[in-house]
Amino acid sequence: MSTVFLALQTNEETRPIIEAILQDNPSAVVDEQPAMVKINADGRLVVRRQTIEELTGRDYDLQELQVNMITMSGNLDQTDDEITLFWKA
Amino acid sequence: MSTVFLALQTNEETRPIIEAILQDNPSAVVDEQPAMVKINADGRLVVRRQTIEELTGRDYDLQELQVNMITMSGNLDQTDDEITLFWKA
Amino acid sequence: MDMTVAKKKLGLKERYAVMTRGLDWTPSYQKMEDIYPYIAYEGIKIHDWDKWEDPFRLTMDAYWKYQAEKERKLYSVLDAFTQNNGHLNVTDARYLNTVKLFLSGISPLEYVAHRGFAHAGRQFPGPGPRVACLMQSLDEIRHAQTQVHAVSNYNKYYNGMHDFHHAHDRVWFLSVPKSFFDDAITAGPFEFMVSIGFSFEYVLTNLLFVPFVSGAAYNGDMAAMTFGFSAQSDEARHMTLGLEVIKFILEQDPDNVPIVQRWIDKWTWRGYRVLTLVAMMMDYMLPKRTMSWKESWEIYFEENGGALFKDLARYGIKMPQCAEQIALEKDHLSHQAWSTFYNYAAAANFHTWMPDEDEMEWLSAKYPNSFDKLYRPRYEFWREQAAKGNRFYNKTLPMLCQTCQIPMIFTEPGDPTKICYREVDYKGDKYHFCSDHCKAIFEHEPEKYVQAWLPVHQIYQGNCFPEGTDPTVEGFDPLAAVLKYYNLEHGRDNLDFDVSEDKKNFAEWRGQATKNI
Amino acid sequence: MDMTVAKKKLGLKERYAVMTRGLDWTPSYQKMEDIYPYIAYEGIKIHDWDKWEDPFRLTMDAYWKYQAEKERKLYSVLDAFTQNNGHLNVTDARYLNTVKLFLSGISPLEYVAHRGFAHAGRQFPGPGPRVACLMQSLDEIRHAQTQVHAVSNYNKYYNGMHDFHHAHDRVWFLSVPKSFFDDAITAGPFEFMVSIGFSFEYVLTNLLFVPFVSGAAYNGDMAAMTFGFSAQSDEARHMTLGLEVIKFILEQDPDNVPIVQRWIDKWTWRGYRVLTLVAMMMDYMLPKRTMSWKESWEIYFEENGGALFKDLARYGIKMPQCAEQIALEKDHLSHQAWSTFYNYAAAANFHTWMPDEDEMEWLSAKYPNSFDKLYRPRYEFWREQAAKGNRFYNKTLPMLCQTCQIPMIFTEPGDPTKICYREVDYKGDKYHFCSDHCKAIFEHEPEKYVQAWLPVHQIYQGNCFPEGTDPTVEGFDPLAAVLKYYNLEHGRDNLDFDVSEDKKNFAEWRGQATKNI
Repeated sequence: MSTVFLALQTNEETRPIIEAILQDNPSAVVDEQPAMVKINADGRLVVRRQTIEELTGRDYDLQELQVNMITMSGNLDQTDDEITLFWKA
Repeated sequence: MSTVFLALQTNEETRPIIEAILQDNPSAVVDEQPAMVKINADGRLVVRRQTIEELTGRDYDLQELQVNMITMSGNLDQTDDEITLFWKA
Repeated sequence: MDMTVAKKKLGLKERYAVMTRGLDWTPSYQKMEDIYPYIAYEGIKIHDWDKWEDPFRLTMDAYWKYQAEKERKLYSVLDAFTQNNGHLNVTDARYLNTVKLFLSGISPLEYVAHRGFAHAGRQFPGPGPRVACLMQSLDEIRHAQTQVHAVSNYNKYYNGMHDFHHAHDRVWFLSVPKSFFDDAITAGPFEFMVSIGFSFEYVLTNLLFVPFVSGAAYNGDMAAMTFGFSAQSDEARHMTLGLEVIKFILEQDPDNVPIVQRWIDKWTWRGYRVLTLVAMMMDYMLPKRTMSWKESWEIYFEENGGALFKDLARYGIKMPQCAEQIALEKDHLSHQAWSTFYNYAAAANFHTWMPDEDEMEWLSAKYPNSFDKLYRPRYEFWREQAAKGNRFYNKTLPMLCQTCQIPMIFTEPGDPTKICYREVDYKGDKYHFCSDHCKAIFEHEPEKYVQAWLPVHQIYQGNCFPEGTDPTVEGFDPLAAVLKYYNLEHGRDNLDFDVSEDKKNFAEWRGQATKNI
Repeated sequence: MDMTVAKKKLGLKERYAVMTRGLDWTPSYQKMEDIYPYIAYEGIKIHDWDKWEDPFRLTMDAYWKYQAEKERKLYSVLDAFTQNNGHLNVTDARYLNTVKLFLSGISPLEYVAHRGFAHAGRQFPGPGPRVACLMQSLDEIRHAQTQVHAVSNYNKYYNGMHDFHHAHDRVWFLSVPKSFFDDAITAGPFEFMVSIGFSFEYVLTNLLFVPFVSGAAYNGDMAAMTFGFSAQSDEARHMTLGLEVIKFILEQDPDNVPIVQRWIDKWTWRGYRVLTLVAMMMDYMLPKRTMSWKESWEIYFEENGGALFKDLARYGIKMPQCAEQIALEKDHLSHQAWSTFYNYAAAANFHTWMPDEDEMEWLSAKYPNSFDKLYRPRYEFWREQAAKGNRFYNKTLPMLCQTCQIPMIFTEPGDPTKICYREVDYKGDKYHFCSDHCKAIFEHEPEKYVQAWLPVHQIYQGNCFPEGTDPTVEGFDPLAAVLKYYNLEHGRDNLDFDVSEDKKNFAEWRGQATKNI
């Protein structure tokens, strides 16, 4: 399966988000670049609201990710609960 | 008369405020310090909302100055229209 | 039990439907083709506009909220950076030349992108793409503005940025990015979406905004990092839109596939050629290197683009043919570009220089197949000549490619010792091309590309001198006249970095900032 | 005409009245003296609490709004600074020692100030001062938090900051700021307001937050600039409150004048002694000097304080007597302090060093009456000794002043060659003082100051070793045991900067950040 990725700014707001992604995606691998964190995963990567909320102890709206997102690869689908990046082939 | 002063952060928000102060206070003298601007005046210094509004072309609430103020000297009186710093002696 | 249950808020998908399709209406007293006059002529067939959905499901209310937050953060950082004399923290003053290139070459494109999306979005009968294009149009003008704001701080101290918009419309090499975007906005709305939304945004902007901005961050430029990543956070949405537009068009009708394939082929190549500037920024202009152009290309085009085209294969879309030539060029692109700008340093709005010994070693390590053999000897010769007082400035005018407008500097695919040269005769005139791909683009739409405003031709025709210039007087200095027309000052805005005022001032100011005497 | 006229919003003064006095009520079933038990015993007479008005007329709703904006800006900048590896942009690694001193010496005081204002505010029957104290209490905990956040980034890379709160409660010289604030919060509410609100905030904090933070900005520390000025924006309000409290108390009753005068005399001196640390930060610890301690003192105390006391003269208040001695000390304070810390570098949580030649010249120029004659020869001798491998670390314990807790390092007013020494016998014990002013403070409240926790006495009494230490075993090393108790690692957190891990790491990291090989 091809790699999907999500790149986020390296800052305090994204720390728990990255932690949540690693927790929810066994194939996710962190690639630390200058000033940014790129998370690669095999074919599919899910960002789950609930996991972020558990880690931060506050309500989280997945649209907040707009502020700290840098780039990504893959088809995207966003609901209230999840952002999914995926390749179909 | 003793000197009153007001020190503000050097940034884009304070530029028109400093300009307004210089316009409204003939005795005001600017002392540029690293990362801050100190404005000294003889006995009395007035910050006028209307002048700032004329220079910026937008409504201005003098309480916004809280955000960029660093320090000051003198007795203070604030109304909706003016902040005044003054010594009585 | 009589528990009161809170009324559930609308979910994201319902909110999106209500705030896009829910706000649309069917015109009654005007014909659809009068309202959307550009929608048919490109041959794209759309049967159901409602199938278009923004996968982020971003609605205008949320858009304003998050964009406002981005702006607040950005301006807090820019203000603090300026207040702190942050410009003195860049690795060294050579870095500033990336900023000049960015401001005069890229920021004006953001503004044109704003106009392009405003225009294209207006043409689509579907409310989904209209809202998405509106957001992107606003994003793009934001980028133009924040870049100008961020760079205005540098403009107080360093040369070459004083009239960037004037430069963009006149300086020879800036016709490369300018003509690229002009080409896109003069296409139909569907081609515009494929050219900018898909090919440029999805396939190529990562190469501009991600490794370069990340590199700027580690070259001490907090301002570029901040506006760059703030812009790129919008790009993530643009990329999604770009991919969605392609899938939507392809799914609507099989007749669309060959049209879209041709556009992808064309615009991948056009965009790649523009990125020549970025290749040289990465490999030569960031004093602290963080990733080579070749590495960036491999990650963001070969790996990522590879995955993308594999995914699109189900629609019958193939990786553009030009990818093969690009693969052959990746060992050469940045070096050939830097050599050109080193040559033409007298006519540019930024400075160039020869890499130092450590930098040569880094280039050798990153380009083991090409650097030591082909480019190092050339650089060593130039360096030697410069040390003897013969710093070479090329004052002749180069032949330009009719399509990409880049001087004919690229070599034959597979033979990096021979300049690649193609030509076409069209209606009695001869046209020159840097490559088979640029030639093929011309051949498909010759009536468009014969109109190209080529800086070299224009200079020769006397159109790039200040008004009233008489090029026939004795001792006429054409370069001096052209620089005047560019509003660049000879000896200050151009020439080698080593003799620049920027270098001298930076050293002096940084000295003042650290010494007590 | 039937124009509708918008109802005018309340003006600032009316809003202030409604949101402070308008929210107050008179207790009916509890006695005032039970609700406000501490209000009478200091002897201050208040007849009309409503005469107290915040001249900024800041109400809680506006307070939250502007504080939230300050926080958003601050954290945007801190995040960007960290993301950008901003710590590598400070002038040189010596600078970091100011951060260590700030964090362990000053930030914990912000927290105590938070508690102090929460406590004092609760005691005032007037709603005006209660609201103002509540805001200041919130400000102060904000300062403690933002400072800790800002410095946590440095703590990832540099030594000595790992357990700052533990250090604050134990390390010898930190008992100076700690005991100062403990003294204030154990006073009555009126004295607390005069000590911290007026003497410290109005008369002295400018010297800490303004020229030092401004200097930090030009030493490349955007984090310190940002938290410092963000805190100081609150201080401007605190200063106004401090001045207002004095005027209010003085206007209420002439009997209050002598009480207030005594407090002003005491707390100006107490605060000035604490600023000894700041004097040395300005003159020795900012690699790029921006203003000398003496210049700061002249602007912010002599000129500004002079204007203030001239203004207060109408109430019968005079410039504190100690100002005369301070004027004599301004040529010596920072040098005597730095000499002490140079001596005791083995027992501190930061590094010290000898100024380089350029810095010595700067000191000569700023202190023409004292530096070359008295301090340069001493430094040159130490430097010479260090070059020979005899860097001097004083391992004996100094005698401390019972009031300010500073070692007896200060010289006689008017004779900078003779240590100033005063003593008092009280209930069979002898107490030592650094000055007439510290002695007088003790004599007025001996029962308070005999309780002082003096680090040197505590070490001698065996109270500053890790639990279970046996100081009678052979070869017992008291310094090693004390450092363990401080949670400081010998050879890493202490000693000369020249041999520090900080210096080595910073050089290596900055090298990595600028070199490509």
